[in-house]
Amino acid sequence: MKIHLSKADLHQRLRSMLRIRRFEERCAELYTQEKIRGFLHLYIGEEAIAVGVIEVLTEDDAIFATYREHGHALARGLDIRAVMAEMYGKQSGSSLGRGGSMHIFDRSKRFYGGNAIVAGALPMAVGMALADQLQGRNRVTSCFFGEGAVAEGEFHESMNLAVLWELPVLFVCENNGYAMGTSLDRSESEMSVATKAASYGMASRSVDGMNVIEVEAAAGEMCQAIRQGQGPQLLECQTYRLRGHSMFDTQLYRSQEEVQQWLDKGPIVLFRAWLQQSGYITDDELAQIEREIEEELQQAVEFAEQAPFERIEDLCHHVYAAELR
Amino acid sequence: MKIHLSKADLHQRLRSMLRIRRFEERCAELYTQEKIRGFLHLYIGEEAIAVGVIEVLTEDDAIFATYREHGHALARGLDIRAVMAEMYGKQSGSSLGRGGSMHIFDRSKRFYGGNAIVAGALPMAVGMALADQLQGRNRVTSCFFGEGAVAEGEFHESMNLAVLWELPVLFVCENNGYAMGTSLDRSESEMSVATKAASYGMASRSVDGMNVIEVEAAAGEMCQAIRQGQGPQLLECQTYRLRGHSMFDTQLYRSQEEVQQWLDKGPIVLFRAWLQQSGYITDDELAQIEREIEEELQQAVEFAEQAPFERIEDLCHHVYAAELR
Amino acid sequence: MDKISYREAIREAIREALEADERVFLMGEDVGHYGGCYAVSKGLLGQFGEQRVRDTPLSESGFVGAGIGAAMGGMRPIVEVMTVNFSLLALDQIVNNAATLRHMSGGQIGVPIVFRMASGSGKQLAAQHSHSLENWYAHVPGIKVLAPATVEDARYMLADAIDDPDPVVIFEHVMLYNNVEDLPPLRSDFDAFKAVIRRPGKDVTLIAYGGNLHKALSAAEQLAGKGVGVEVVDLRCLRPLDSETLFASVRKTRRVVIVDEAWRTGSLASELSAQFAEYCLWDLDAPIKRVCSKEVPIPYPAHLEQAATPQVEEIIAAINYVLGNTY
Amino acid sequence: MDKISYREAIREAIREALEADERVFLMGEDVGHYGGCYAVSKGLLGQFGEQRVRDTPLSESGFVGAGIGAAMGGMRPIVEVMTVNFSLLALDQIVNNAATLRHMSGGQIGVPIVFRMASGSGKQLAAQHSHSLENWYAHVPGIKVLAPATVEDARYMLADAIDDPDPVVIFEHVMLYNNVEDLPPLRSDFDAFKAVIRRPGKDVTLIAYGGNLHKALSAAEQLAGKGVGVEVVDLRCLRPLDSETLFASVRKTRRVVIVDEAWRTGSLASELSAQFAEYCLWDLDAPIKRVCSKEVPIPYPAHLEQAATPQVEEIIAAINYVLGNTY
Ligand SMILES: Cc1ncc(C[n+]2csc(CCOP(=O)(O)OP(=O)(O)O)c2C)c(N)n1
Ligand SMILES: Cc1ncc(C[n+]2csc(CCOP(=O)(O)OP(=O)(O)O)c2C)c(N)n1
Ligand SMILES: [Mg+2]
Ligand SMILES: [Mg+2]
Repeated sequence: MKIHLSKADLHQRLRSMLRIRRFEERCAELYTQEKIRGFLHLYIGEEAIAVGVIEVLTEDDAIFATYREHGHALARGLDIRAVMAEMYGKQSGSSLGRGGSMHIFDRSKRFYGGNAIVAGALPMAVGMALADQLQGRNRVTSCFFGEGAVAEGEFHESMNLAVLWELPVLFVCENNGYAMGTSLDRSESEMSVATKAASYGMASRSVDGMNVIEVEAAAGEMCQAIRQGQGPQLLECQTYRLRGHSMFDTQLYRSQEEVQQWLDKGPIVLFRAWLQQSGYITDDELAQIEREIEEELQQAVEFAEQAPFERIEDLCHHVYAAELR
Repeated sequence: MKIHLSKADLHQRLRSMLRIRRFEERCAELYTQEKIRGFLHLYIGEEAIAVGVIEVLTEDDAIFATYREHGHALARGLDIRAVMAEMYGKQSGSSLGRGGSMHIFDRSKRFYGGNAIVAGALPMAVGMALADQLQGRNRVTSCFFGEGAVAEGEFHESMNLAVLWELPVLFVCENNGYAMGTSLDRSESEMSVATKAASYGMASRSVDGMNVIEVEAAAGEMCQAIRQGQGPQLLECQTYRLRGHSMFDTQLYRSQEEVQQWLDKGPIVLFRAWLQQSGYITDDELAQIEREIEEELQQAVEFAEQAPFERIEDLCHHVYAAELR
Repeated sequence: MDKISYREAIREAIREALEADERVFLMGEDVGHYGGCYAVSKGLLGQFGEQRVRDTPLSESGFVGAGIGAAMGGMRPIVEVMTVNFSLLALDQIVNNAATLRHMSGGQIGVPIVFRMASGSGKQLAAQHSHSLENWYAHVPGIKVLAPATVEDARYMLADAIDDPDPVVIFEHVMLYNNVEDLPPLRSDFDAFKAVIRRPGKDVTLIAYGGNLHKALSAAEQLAGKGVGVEVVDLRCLRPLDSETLFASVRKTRRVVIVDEAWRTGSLASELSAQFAEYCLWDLDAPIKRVCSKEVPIPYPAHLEQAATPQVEEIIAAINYVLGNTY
Repeated sequence: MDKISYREAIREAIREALEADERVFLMGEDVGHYGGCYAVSKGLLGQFGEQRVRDTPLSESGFVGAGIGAAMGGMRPIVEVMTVNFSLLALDQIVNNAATLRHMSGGQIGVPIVFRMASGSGKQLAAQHSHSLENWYAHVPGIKVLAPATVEDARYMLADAIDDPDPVVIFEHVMLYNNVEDLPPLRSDFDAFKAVIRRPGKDVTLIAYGGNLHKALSAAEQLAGKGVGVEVVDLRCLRPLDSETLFASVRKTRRVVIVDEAWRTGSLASELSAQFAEYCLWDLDAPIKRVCSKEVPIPYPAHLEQAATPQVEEIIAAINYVLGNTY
């Protein structure tokens, strides 16, 4: 299928992916400088998925993501400064700094995390969609997860509930071939997502997750189907994680050659090249975009640097709505 | 497919099913007399499955069943007196009386219960088969569960592990259409077992669970495939629970008509009628079988009645291998 | 005052909640067509329909998580996890999501949900169906835990739980469902989250909750005959603990016995004891006794099940011990 | 004596077990090709192959249950559940099967299995990755629970656990893996299931385990400077509890402080305190203090994570409190 995008749209898609890429490259540096701590999972190489899918969501739609959610947060339009401050654990962070990299939330954007238990968000996404159904709201709840999550019982239970109750959920499987160091063939006896989806009677599609336009087109059609009451859909996006699983990963489980090959197939390299070749973007325009992103990022870092930490006296706040004496 | 059974074999199958039926009818009486307490789940109507499947297992094969396991225990050849004593909670019971109706075990028969958490035995069956594989023993581990268990995450995880590791497991789904009061259409979005099995790349078959010969033939072929190293197999047996889920069930969820219709389709009615019509059994032979079962049952009840209870002083035994001081 | 059963009291509480608030719905295994495994929700499906009295597949983690998501989406779910024994399959959702989301999100996202679970032993259901895991839940910040022991509490606690903006777990002891008691009208000062003195006494404080309150009361009754004044405190709320009420009673009687059906080691009784040892040590005239279950999975036979769990005689013996009446 | 790290010590213990007994195998998420999420099993796949160092899919309940089945089938599995946080997904298998089968079967069926789990906070992993749920496990009859705090225990406890005919859970605190200490040869009297006095003292008993032992020791060290004799007891075995050793120490010092990284309410520290309040009450010269985590999910920022969990200063303050040295 085709979708029609103006030149401005195309630039926006590229900018959106670049913005995520540069943000995370900076995060990696900040991690080595120990400004960011804990676990840091980079989305580098997978940006086309968050950008393509979230592009077709309305502000009334909801998003559930994993611990690898920086890209989704930025694509969703969360304040980049608040996201960076969250990485720093500062009070100006999107979660007051209490969550950090793995727990970015923004209720005003219907961005529900930032969930660090593999497959743990799927049942919640089902429930969010159930709330919409019961309250007669025509909304889509999107739920992103890795192919590793497919082996979890919660995936199975969630797929069944979603179809059984005909809930408006767009399940997005980000298949980057590895769950930490476990390749898909070592975690799934049957690797075809279509076959898996069929076992729940769920509609599914599998697309090239390195192609932002293809992802967007597929997500658009599936969201439309969901809004028309056709029930939940499963979208598999084939992609690759160009960096380690987290900053600790020594990557014993895959060869440098393999990674190298994928570097040339990254979503940004491909899309930028295509835009240039087809004359949709000039070098000046590109440089301009990079400059603007760099500035924005610089401001975000300064904001995070200057932001205050929460007071230790407030440690036990936000455990209950009304703090218990 | 056909299997060849001598007249003696046919009598034995009928006897085996009748023996289970009469045992449980007696248990139901004993329950009303409060000799048996707790939960009592009757297998009445489903006997052909345990009899047909267990018939093809060797004594080296293992069995994992549910809380609805009296039939499996008897078909496996556990001492009927020990099983009845277990129902009474007596020390002479197969589990010293500590387990009761839901937890019948006999290690010497490789009968591993008697498991009361729905789907809880599936992962253990997978592990038992793994132990056989690692120790180079050519054995089958059979695992019985209801169709309601299919919705549990543990079903999903177990299917995947079994195929992924090519383990010798025969999964037997006893599809009686209801999980307590929840009909299959209210618990599964996709009801075809073949489709479900395919999503794990598992070989599967679906047979009439009311036909002991059909069950035995299918189980026989599948066990052979497993022994030949073809990996795990899933056998669905379509059946019906002629009694309530447990003794507490008021059966609001199904009509009397529905139950009535199934009464005429029960595994014993059908098989006995067929044997009689085709002249494989005479009324005398039938009466003889019933008499022998009645005697055996009478002895089992007397045994259970007379058996002692464990001493209260021994309460904390069997928690650890070596009791802790 | 009309008498009703504990079961009916909970059913009426659910009915009231469903009638009062569109956002409330009941979800769980067999709550609808079967009528509830302990017949609590019998009849509600007919009145409210399949959307609001929702049968779920056997998928504890799935529907518990779905309840959490629905609460995040503006609903007020009452999720029945048949029994606490099966909640082991849903603990990740309850602990890592329901209890944690508000904090992880810096206060943005609340989870106003109620989890109802039958718990405890006494029906000879053996080792996998007789758990008392109250302290597992009481250990977790972010959730609140209630244990109604009376018909009155069964009838009125639910409303407080539903009004609460945070997750509330309600344990219904299986031996209480058939209890029939007078149902008083809702008191203006009713508070589900506070302990209550069920029977005043000056000699010893006897703390119990849920299915064991009645054993405590009968022990107190028997000892009253012997002239011993036992003050029976019904804990009611297992998290947060109403330490004020507990300390006040212990400081008055200077002796305390705690009844808890959970295995003794690591029980909620231990937590209470520890609090007294920290804040009331100088007020104590006797060691603190815990009457709990023995360290054994619950056996099937009646005599062993009884021996494994707290009984009135043991409670009386413990009280005599702390009173120095050793026979 | 050569120095090795806690991580290496566990690796050597696993290697030794794999070499010594055909029936032993290691199974878990990323134990093989990745080398273990905390690099504990790095290199073992190369030596023993995929059958005995088995990577599993993300299926905690599935592979934990499979480990239990394999143990029933004659193997001696070491199952690594990456972290205790994820064990929430496998609790049904551990509690309802591993811990219960021997009893339910009347003693016929044992489950000789070892579960290894990283636990605790300190790495800024936030609310879903920093749990200390030791008391949940210590509460359950049928399992044993170990918490190696030293390189020596990391090296030698595993063998005792594997030899044990019952399920043993081993908690490896995440902050210990990089600790480097002298590794003494195996003592003839080594017993994984007993508490050990790590430092004798006459004034106060300080009990700790796992990742907090070292905080306890440095608190003791600092107080030694002030002439305070702190007896540091390393609990080591969280179930069954070595009450004899604990009571002996408390009866000697008459004062006790317990350090436990778990949330205070319902913690193992509470259990120990309750035992003292029951069996050593007359031996106590001061209230029992528990130094535990605050009642909050663990926050990400360093300063809040530190504030939420036990620190040396707090331990010293608690000791001063029970000594009556209030400043
Ligand atoms: C239930 C659970 N088990 C294990 C982990 C540790 N862990 C974090 S991410 C991860 C791999 C997940 O792989 P996948 O789902 O493919 O997502 P990806 O990281 O590739 O994006 C693992 C094992 C976890 N967070 N939760
Ligand atoms: C995990 C779990 N959830 C709920 C229950 C309560 N329960 C016992 S049997 C049952 C129905 C199971 O149905 P099915 O698997 O079809 O087996 P059947 O009883 O029909 O033989 C339920 C809900 C349980 N024992 N375990
Ligand atoms: Mg992946
Ligand atoms: Mg069924």
